[in-house]
Amino acid sequence: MFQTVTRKRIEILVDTPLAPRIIAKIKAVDISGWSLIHVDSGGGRAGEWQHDDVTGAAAKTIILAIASDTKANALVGELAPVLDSYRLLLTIGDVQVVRGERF
Amino acid sequence: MFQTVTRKRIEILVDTPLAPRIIAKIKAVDISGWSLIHVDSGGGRAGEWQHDDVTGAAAKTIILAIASDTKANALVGELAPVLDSYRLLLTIGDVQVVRGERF
Amino acid sequence: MFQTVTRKRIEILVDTPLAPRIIAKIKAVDISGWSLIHVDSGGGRAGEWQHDDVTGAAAKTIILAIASDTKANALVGELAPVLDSYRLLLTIGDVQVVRGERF
Amino acid sequence: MIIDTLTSPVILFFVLGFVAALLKSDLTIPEAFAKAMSIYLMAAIGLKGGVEVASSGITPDLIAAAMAGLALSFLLPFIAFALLTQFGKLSKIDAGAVAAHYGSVSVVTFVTAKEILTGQGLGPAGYMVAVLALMETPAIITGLMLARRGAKADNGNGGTPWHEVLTNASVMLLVGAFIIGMVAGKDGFAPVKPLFDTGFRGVLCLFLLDMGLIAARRLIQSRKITVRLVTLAIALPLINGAIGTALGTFIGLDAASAAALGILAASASYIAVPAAMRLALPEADPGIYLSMSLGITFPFNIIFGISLFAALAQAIG
Amino acid sequence: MIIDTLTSPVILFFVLGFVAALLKSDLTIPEAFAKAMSIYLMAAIGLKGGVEVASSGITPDLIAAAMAGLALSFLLPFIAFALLTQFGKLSKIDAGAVAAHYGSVSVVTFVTAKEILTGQGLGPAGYMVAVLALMETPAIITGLMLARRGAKADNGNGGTPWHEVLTNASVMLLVGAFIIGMVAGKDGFAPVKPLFDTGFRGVLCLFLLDMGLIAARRLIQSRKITVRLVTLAIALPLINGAIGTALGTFIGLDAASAAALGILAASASYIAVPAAMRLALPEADPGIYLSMSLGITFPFNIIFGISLFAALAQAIG
Amino acid sequence: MIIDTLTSPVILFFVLGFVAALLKSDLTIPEAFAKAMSIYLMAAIGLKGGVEVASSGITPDLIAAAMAGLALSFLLPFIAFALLTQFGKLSKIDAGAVAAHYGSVSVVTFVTAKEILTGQGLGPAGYMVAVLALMETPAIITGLMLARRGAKADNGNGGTPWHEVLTNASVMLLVGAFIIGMVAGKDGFAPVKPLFDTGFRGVLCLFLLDMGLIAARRLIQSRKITVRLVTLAIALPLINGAIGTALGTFIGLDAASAAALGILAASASYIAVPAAMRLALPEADPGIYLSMSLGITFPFNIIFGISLFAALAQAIG
Ligand SMILES: Nc1ncnc2c1ncn2[C@@H]1O[C@H](COP(=O)(O)O)[C@@H](O)[C@H]1O
Ligand SMILES: Nc1ncnc2c1ncn2[C@@H]1O[C@H](COP(=O)(O)O)[C@@H](O)[C@H]1O
Ligand SMILES: Nc1ncnc2c1ncn2[C@@H]1O[C@H](COP(=O)(O)O)[C@@H](O)[C@H]1O
Ligand code: NA
Ligand code: NA
Ligand code: NA
Repeated sequence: MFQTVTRKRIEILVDTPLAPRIIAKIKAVDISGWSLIHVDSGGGRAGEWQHDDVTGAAAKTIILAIASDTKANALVGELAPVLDSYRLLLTIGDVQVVRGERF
Repeated sequence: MFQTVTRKRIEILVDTPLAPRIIAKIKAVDISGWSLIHVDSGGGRAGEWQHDDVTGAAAKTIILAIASDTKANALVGELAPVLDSYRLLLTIGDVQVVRGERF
Repeated sequence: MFQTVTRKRIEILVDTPLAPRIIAKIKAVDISGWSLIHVDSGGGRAGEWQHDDVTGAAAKTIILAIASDTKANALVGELAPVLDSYRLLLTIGDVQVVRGERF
Repeated sequence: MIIDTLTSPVILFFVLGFVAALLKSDLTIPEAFAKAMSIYLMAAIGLKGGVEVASSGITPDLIAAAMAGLALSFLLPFIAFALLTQFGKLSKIDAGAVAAHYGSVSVVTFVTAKEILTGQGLGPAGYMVAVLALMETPAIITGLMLARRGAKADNGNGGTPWHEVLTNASVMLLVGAFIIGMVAGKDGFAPVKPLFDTGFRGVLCLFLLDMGLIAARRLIQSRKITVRLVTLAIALPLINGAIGTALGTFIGLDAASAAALGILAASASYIAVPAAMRLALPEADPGIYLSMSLGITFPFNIIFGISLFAALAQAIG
Repeated sequence: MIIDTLTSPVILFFVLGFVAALLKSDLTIPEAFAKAMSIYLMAAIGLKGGVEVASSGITPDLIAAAMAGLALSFLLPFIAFALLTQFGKLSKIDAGAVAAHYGSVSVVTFVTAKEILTGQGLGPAGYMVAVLALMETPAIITGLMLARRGAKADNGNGGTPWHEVLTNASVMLLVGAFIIGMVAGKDGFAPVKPLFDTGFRGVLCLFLLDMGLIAARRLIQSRKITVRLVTLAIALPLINGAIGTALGTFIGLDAASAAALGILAASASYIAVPAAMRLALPEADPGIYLSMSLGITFPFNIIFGISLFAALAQAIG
Repeated sequence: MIIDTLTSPVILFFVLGFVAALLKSDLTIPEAFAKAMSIYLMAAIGLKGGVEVASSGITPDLIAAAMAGLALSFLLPFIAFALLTQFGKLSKIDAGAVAAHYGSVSVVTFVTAKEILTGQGLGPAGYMVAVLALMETPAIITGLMLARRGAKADNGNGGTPWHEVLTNASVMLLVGAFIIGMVAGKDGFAPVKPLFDTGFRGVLCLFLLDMGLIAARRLIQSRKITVRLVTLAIALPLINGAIGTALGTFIGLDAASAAALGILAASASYIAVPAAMRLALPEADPGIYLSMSLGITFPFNIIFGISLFAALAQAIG
């Protein structure tokens, strides 16, 4: 009836000003698309923060991208050098998708 | 102490104006609930977009629903005919939930 | 080149006014961080709702936390007594992370 | 008088919102804008009250009205609780939570009443804003006490969330703006008057448009409301409003201020109290208290209650 | 006249937004604020139109203009559809969807035109707001009909989404505020006038700043626009605007109102119609209709169209 | 004078926000509304500056002030950098990032100062808005240069993000609105004056309420601030402000404009520069620069700095 295949669900939490750089890397490894989700607030070892649009530098965004295993690996490779300096939080999970040829 | 069971985490990225139609299908297959998350912007083969509330037609939303395997399958079946025309992005992952009898 | 390890991706849907209590429990089990995502609207057995900031009591938030298996279990233990009275939706999935020693 | 009320743009925008939601229109006001308007309205009402009190001084009337307001907020939940458990068939926990809402007040109902009454030459005294602020929290204490008398072990969540109640946003803003108004006085207020006074009614129109949408949507989407609860959501403002108006007249307030006290008593909170109840009584069902206070009592007061208690205050005054 | 237009802050803010987006500046207007402004503008324009009609009454001119507006909205999509399929090489589905946009109207184009024309002593009649509201939906019906004549089985999504079309937010708000304005009349409007009238032009500046950003970003990001479609996105407002202005003059409207009818005809919807098309014709590509109406026709009308049809109306009037 | 300042509603709302956040109240201003207000304030200040310069013309004073502003923005980071590395014990990267903030300016500090000073009959010249815009970016260049002299390989992220710096939102908006004001002139400004002028002070109140909340929350939540850094966050505005005021007086500006130059020098950026630093120096810790500029220097300037440099300018003027 319909066919599902396994793909990677990549979730990257990043400071909003740096998001365009991550998106450039997503394009570089030829992942077909991405979506940005707004993060309201959070906390970690560097303290707590709330999103405020006044000084956008403290805002954070989640970048969501669905990709094949190979492309996900390529992306991780691209991101490796900046993982620390950008303080990225990067997680990769397995999901089933339909119309998998698109990813 | 507490019991976890495996359920499906369904994530559907859809144009906001079409969300009520997807929700109707979620109800039709008797999934117990859903939650909507706002997507700020994104990009894909059709170009890039930012959410702007002025012409809501370009907005996108993630519909999140937790459901049993059976119901998730039923939902995919319901969505199959519109997957292409609605340009849906549909992913299904496995999650552990407590109080699993609710789903 | 780079090392990934498996961690738990915990997603908790909670009424916004109660979020600080959940965050206190996250801190109590020593999870390293959390992020809050705004939920726009949803529906379940108690009816449908839209977020309105006027009476914030009806707003819902997703709390996202990445943690080790042990800490995730500890959190579920902490949350167990309030799962019902707080009407929490709690899901736990597996994800791969880089720099896993942080979680 | 009710005709005057019903042709005021302020009320008509509320009706427009209500009707649009009943017709299931996709009209929505962005929540950030709605919250911005509520912040503006609270800051403006607080400022203007403070400026008025700065020029009138602390009068015996002010003190009498404040004491009356406190008493009403503490005591009205007892009546509500009795009716909600007996007639309404609610559990003690749900009844206590609902009772707290009816003892407390709705800022928007007060603001709308003040505009409507002032437009009819019946403007309440400036100090009624202070009474409004005083009435927000006492009912929470009574409501929690009533709810817990019969409660089973509360899962360790319990305890009154004193800190959240006392620093809640609407109290901080109202009281803060009131003090700023008192400090700044008439001269200090002048440069900010264009925003906070001239534009006030127009903003109230747009805000009530949103409140109409929210109230009607809550009514439609609720699954928890019985005929008995609908009855109480109309009976309670009538009872509380009559008590408040009578008490205001009795302690010697002018008719306009007595009407305002009646409207405060009649109104039910849907901002500060729901947030407190969600914390202090998570087991109580928010579907019940929000549907009653926001879905029924609020529209009832806006459309009928304001005129009613104004007429009552003039009749017995 | 075009010089007057181009030194008006209203237009200059639009240009600023357009240029900022072309320079890929990170300037953005929060969407909640933009939507709030559009709600404000629609409520204000509706109210003011209603107040004017309340004092002028329902005149033969009003009725003639209303009939002309309805006719234009129903019929203009036929011309558009023919050009879009023949010259534009679009599929029937895409052409029908685009045609509906050009038959319908853009509220902001109308509002901007009204401000610019009024500033030049050429203010259109109050009832043109009613004509604006009437012109929003008929084109949707024609567009869907044209699209479906040649459509394959529509996957069972189809059917005209009547309910959504008739209760869509901008129609509800415009018509609702218009009725409120008629009920309230000049006296009832007075207390809310500071917000809805005095502040109007300033808000329009900030809103057009955002529209400039949105229009240019859509232009840049689009991948669906061919040279032929760009040509049509300029030709269609010229054709439709000329027809509208001529018709307005023919039925005896004053020059200002005839110009307004021309601008309504020239303008293309980017709020109500896209939402309806997404529902009724999900297979149609939103990239095409939004890029044409919002990315090209809207800026063209704001910068050139308004002056053009005003000049035409004066020339033939 | 400081008493006058401290009873102004504008400042009192800032204090209210600060206190509310220290009390951990849940009061928050929706971020979309806050950003909308900051866009409004920048558009208004730019417009008004442009209109003033349109009528005064480009005077030698304007040119002198512009040169002085540019020099300050380029050079002040050197002093800051020396103090931050020596006394503050920061790494070169962090010190360079912080220094850029102190060389650049805070729009809101300037706007607040302009309102307070104007209210005291000491309004700075219109062209100071142009100086404000000129001072935003040069410090970024100096800061980056200082940070990189001692930096290890910068992971390939590096390079000055020229494009982002030059097209950043606040520069675009200030400069754009300034030009619009110049083009429109006094007559063109008249129709939009009700929004951009009359309402200005009231909006500033609500915006400073939010800034009070943000500043205090950042102070509470920060874990990166040492006593030495707190000292510098107070010493730097004192030093820079004194230099700026003296320079302004030296080049012959009137007392009000010299005070304004002092306040610009004393203020630290928390919008344009943090965004640029996050891009150009991702390794620098945003916790440090935001806490210093926003958590300490900003409140210090609002409450003490404005009165201080005004008094200094009058004393040495
Ligand atoms: N691989 C992907 N991962 C995440 N989001 C995607 C992906 N592909 C597409 N999207 C989202 O879906 C939208 C439409 O995609 P497309 O139809 O490819 O233009 C994009 O603008 C993104 O928001
Ligand atoms: N199966 C589900 N999947 C996703 N979200 C859900 C689900 N069930 C409930 N929710 C969310 O939780 C809220 C409360 O659910 P309920 O307690 O069932 O009314 C709903 O309004 C939804 O936002
Ligand atoms: N374990 C985690 N789970 C979810 N979000 C996290 C986690 N750790 C950090 N974050 C997010 O990342 C931000 C920066 O983290 P940190 O660098 O640890 O201060 C936090 O404020 C959170 O928003
Ligand atoms: Na009450
Ligand atoms: Na048209
Ligand atoms: Na400075």
